[in-house]
Amino acid sequence: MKAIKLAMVFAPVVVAVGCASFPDADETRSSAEQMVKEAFPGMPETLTRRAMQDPAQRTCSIVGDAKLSPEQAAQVVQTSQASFKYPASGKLAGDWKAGAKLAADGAGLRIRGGQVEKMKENGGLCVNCHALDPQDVNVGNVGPSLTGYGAQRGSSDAVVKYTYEKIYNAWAYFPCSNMPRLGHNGFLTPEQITHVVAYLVDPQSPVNKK
Amino acid sequence: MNEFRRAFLKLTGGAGALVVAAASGLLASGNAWSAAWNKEGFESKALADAMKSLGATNAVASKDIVITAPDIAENGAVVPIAVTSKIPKTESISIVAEKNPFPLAATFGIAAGADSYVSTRVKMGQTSDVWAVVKADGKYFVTKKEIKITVGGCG
Amino acid sequence: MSEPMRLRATLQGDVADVRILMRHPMETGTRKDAKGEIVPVHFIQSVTVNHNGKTVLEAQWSQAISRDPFLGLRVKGAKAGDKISVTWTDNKGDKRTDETTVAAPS
Amino acid sequence: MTRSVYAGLTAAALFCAAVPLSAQNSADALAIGRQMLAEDNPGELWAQRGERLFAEKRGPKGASLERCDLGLGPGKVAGAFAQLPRYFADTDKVQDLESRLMTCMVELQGFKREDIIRNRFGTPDRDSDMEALVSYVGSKSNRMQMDMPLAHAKEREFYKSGEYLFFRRSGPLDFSCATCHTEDGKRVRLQDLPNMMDPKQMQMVVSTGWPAYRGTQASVRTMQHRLYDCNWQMRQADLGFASDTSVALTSYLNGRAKGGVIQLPGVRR
Repeated sequence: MKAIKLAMVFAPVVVAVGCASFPDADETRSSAEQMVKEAFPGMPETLTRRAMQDPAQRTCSIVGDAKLSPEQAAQVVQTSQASFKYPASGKLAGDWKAGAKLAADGAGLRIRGGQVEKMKENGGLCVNCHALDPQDVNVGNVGPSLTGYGAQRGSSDAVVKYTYEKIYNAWAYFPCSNMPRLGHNGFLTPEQITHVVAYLVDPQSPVNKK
Repeated sequence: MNEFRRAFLKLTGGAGALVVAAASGLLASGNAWSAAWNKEGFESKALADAMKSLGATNAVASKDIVITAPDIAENGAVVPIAVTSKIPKTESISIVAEKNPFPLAATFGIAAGADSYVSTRVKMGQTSDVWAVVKADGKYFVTKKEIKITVGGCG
Repeated sequence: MSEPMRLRATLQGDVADVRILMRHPMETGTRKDAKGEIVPVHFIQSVTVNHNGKTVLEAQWSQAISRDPFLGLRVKGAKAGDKISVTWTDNKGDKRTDETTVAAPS
Repeated sequence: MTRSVYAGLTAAALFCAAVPLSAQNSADALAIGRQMLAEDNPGELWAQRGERLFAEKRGPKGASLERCDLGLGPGKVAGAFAQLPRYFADTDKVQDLESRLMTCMVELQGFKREDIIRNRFGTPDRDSDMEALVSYVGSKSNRMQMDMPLAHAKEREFYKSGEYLFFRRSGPLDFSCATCHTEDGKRVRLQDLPNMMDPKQMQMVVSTGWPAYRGTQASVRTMQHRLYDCNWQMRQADLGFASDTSVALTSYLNGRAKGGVIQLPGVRR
């Protein structure tokens, strides 16, 4: 039923195009990549290079209904696993209170008027996409709810290590998932990640309170 | 005497305060609505002072006042609030946002030619109770509604 | 010179539904401009609505009313073609009056 | 005295019929407010000003925009928005509404391109003529259907490039447009995210979406601003105003919104 409805709605586009052909994938890529190069006039290269893709981003840019092949997925997992870095202390679960703040805030690294905005304290802004503290209703749902994360999984070394690595580079476990590679991309430091880990697993954290 | 009024008078120490209400503020100056801006009220920093400036210190809770507004406002800079009074002889409607730096936001003097209904938009710095204060036939009535203010979007 | 108000007055039975949008910054006196200087408090203090020349509503506002303010009201005993005029006055003494006629329901 | 007033008011509140605070159901809790704002949209004030600016003789050349060709012929405003972006032979470019208005303001009125770009987004201290003009032109397609042309090869190139860019991931958050806009029922915090794979939702975004009065910014914003802002949230450098990237993305969105009934300006948080 849904498929039929979609087909009907799409039909006018197809008719309007008629026999005229669209550029193929290679032509489109080359045209669009040229557009990206010219998208930020007057901006220094130190900033525009953020728009340049690394190999994993390129693989994970799946247009339309195309699918990630098993080989591509394996490749992304492999390079992502090789990216892990751990804090000097070796301790992967830090202070949950610091983690709570990191999960709720973070407007850093944004660019306006050709420069990185005066550093608002950086954070993970986890609540934009995940439910965490059950008392907080102002949360997004792009990612799954993490309420009760530690209460369900415990806080064993294995859980802590997985959680740390998942935040550091999610693609090592879920290739091309929506989750940003927060550690790998330098968005959060290894120490900041340990605090977010604690916020998720610590039994005292509001995440694990009813 | 309804139960709201009884409860109210008990808590506020009886009808004595009505005298204060009648004596204070331009709204108590009979039916002709004076154009003088209620400086004292608009510069009040506390709910109680704002109420006092309206003469509404001894106001009675009423179900005949309806506040139409969202439970959650996505943007504190533009919070739509409409107030309908079903109380006969409504003379004025005031809107008071309790936790605003200056709680009294607006007073609408309703002349005979208008329905006792107003709609406007108010800035609210934080989640707060919003009070609608109605003066009708020389008496004061109130109701309130909590409006939650959220931080939205990508933060 | 201020932007004209946007006025709508539509008949519903014998009541005119009046909706008024005004262009005004409604500055609270706490905002800083691009140079970091405080923008002085600047807001509409009073709005008067007349129906065929007779005042039906008189509003007093604080700076807590939102930027580009809205006022909605209902005027009783109205007919198509009746005049609705609205005047606002702000704390700097600036004034603006605009007028519309009550429209029959479409 | 003060204390008794407080006590009295609080007591009154307790006795009042309780206000239901069903914060769990956020869509309902927000809905009344959204509807009340939409019914009386301050964006109408921008459209009104834009209409005046369009007809006024302005700029170093002292000309109005009444000879501006927005795609349907000089001075024809009605229906123009419904068929943008499109290819323009005089500039040999695919242009969206903002880009095309800028061409007219430069060519007909003699305004400087860099000044228009500097004033592209209004601030509380300074109105943007562009935002007013876009509001006016957009509103002159109201009740018509989106019908962006794909007849010219460049129009098809922009549409396909826009699709590619929509799915292209980059930056320190690994985001693309698709990250947030390809599933139903998603939100960033309490803000609904339209699923742009669903033509109905796409139609809503384009035909009743932008230009829109943004309550949080106390100004009308246009699609160029929406794209700039998303790009900023994604931690990218300032997206060029009327850049090919922004026009290509708009081509993809508007092309997919075909058939959407236009009602502009919109109103948004």
